[in-house]
Amino acid sequence: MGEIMDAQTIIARRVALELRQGMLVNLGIGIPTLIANYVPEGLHVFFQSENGLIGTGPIPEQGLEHPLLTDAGGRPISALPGACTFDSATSFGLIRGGHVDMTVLGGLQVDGEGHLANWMIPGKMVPGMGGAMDLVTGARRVVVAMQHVAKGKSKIVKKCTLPLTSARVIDLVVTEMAVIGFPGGRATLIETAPGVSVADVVSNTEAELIVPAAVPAMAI
Amino acid sequence: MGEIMDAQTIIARRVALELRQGMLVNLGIGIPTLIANYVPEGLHVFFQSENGLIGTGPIPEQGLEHPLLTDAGGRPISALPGACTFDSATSFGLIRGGHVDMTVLGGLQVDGEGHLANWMIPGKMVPGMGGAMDLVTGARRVVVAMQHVAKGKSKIVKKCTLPLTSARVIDLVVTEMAVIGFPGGRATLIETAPGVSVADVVSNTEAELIVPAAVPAMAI
Amino acid sequence: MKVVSVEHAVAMIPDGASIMIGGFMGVGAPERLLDELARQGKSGLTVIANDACLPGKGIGKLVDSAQIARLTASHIGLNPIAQQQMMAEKMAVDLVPQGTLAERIRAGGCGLGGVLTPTGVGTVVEAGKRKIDLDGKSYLLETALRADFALIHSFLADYQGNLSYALTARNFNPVMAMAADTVIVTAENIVPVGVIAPDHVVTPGPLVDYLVANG
Amino acid sequence: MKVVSVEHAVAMIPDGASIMIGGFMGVGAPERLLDELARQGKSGLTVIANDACLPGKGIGKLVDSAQIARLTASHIGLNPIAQQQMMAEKMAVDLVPQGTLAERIRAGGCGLGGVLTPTGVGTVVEAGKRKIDLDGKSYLLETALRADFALIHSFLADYQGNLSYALTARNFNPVMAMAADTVIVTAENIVPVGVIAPDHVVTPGPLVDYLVANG
Repeated sequence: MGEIMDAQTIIARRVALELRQGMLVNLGIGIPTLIANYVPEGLHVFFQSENGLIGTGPIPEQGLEHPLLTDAGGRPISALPGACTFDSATSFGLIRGGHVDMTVLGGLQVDGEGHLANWMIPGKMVPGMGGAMDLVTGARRVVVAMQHVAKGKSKIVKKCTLPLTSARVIDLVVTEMAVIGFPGGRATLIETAPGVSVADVVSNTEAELIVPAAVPAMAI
Repeated sequence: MGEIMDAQTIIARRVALELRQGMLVNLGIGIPTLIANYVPEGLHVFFQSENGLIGTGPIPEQGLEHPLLTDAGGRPISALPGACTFDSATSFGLIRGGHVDMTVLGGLQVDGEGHLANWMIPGKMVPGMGGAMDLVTGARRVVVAMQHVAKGKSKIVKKCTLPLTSARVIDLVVTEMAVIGFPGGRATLIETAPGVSVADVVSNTEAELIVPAAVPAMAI
Repeated sequence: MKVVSVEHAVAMIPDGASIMIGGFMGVGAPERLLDELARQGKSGLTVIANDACLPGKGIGKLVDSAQIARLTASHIGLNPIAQQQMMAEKMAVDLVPQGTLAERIRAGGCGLGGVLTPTGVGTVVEAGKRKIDLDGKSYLLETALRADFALIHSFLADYQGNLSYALTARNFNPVMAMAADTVIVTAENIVPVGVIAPDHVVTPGPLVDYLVANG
Repeated sequence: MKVVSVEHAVAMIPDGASIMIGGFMGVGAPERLLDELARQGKSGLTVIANDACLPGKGIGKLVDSAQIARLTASHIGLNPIAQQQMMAEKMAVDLVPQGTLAERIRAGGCGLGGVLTPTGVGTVVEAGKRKIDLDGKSYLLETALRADFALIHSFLADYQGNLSYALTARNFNPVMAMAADTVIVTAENIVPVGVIAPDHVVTPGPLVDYLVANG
């Protein structure tokens, strides 16, 4: 792992394989943002920025930024032909109403039952949930893109100790080591990253992991 | 009464005197529509049509109608400079949210406590409430413009026998005979029409009517 | 989004389907889809719309041929045939205050369970509904409405399904375009992507499933 | 609508007022009004806004000078001063999911008592709220939010107060423009009546109480 690609690139490339033709996709801040760089050739997807835009394009060339065209982090973006804008109530109507086909978010913890915690560390860091709670509750498909381990501790835990983002079970976690799903609400190993063994994944995962007889490698 | 003006004209002219500078006003179908013809000189008011327009203007000249510019009854209207359009959820957000300063509606019955019934006659005519329930509930000021008597029976009754439009007490009823208000929830004679005596009004009003010592005539 | 013929679009709608239909007294109604619904003789429909329009116009066309089993609307008073069918119990009619109807549809499209509205408190509209008191004021809990199909008419539609509306033809179309499983759109004008400025798009393209080809 | 200077507009706002402020990470924020609020040193404010922006920018300017007693927002993570003030209990912070915040403000402006949202069910956001089950699904009853003032920034404003917004600067401005007793607006461009086409007006003129003159 990491010989050819760094962790973030592995994650972004693998999540990009979840994109399907015509999807409306919301990408969270951080690793998820990178996914826009790896949309498979010939696939058209709509990216939503929850501050009020569908049709987000790449970062504009220097000198072509517009101060009133930014992503949810306040950074300049561009708008593709066919883009459209709307207010925050409409933006979250789209999100909560199931019109967003997939959201990709960062995570602090995902637990063995598929619950996500990603918005606060009590007593330490209380940034707020922003749009995350609505996204996890309302998007048709929720993918978490995060590193497998932080500061020597697995981020895929038995039970979230941090406050949950939603009671809803997420669909997929993609890390630099593995793809994990939650059929029936139980963490299940789906793929391993290139050069990573099943044993590597298991030993770096605090949650109990169902391991099928054959686990394919990520096709990135 | 009726020597100079017909009933509808008296009502419309009197209601028009309730208009104030800058008001947002919604006029119901029927007599209320006529009020737009009597806006006092120099007064600027905004008229809302609940099908999605602020800035309703007069009926367009023949040949200048547009099929996509109509009032709530589906009849061609015009739009004044500065007009704006919106969807039905926004239109009723304006109405329910107290942004409409005054609505003028027709009535089937108004009772002695100031309740209005104007949307159905059970077993006979069930047109539906349209926007009337929202208007009576949400507009800052509710004025009912109707004839005092229909088919020999007073429309200002002790207690509404027809289904109510709202539990909210209306502000004013203007008929071709009188102006009646509801301070403290009790029908009170405020003005009489030109040539109409207090006794005329009382004898044509089924509801108990508080009659002050001096009742001025309408200044129309 | 797929581009389809009007025949194909309507062929997707089964008898008995629930359908939201945009328009206000026929203004902004998807007339071509309504004509085709009548031609294909779809029956037993549940229709959610502002009104029953007039005989021969807008939703009135479906009333004329008795294709509607149940109508949820705010007003049917200008269509005597609808009145007759209701009185004769040939068509069930749920009358809903217009603002409540708009909010219930919006809630359905926005993933809300419902809204609390003061409209209807103390009237027959209360019947069967939860009443909730907040800060000394009473509200009715009005629940979300959704449908199998939404039939929408726009002024401009681009090749990606972005829609804008003209004047008073906007009305219920934008909220309905969010509140149905399948959204079918007709347009006065179909234009290339980019013709509608981003700030002037009212209904984002990803909401539209089928755009009916002109001609 | 009245046209006023920025000094006069802010002078109307008393210490301790509740204020909704448009903008998302400062984009679409009424910077001139925020500068003037800081200059006039208004204190003890209750602010309702999407976020705390960054130090020195947007609402961050009011955080810098500790003018906010209570902040209702969805996110303050990019403003370390806001984090410090919250931790030190110098500024009370109510964190609200962004979609819930938008709906609560919209409800306040639209005369609704509140909405039922699935967002927050099963999380700490539930605390102190009514949970309502409908058709086997749980929702939180989220109540309407209003404020004494709304400070709005638009792209175009005409002489009657009609407003339109540009790109991602729309965000919370339109819902806030409906949800306050007094609405004060700044504009990038003030234009004659008729320049904004009726279909492109987002905030109708009658909602605006004061338009701040440019220059």
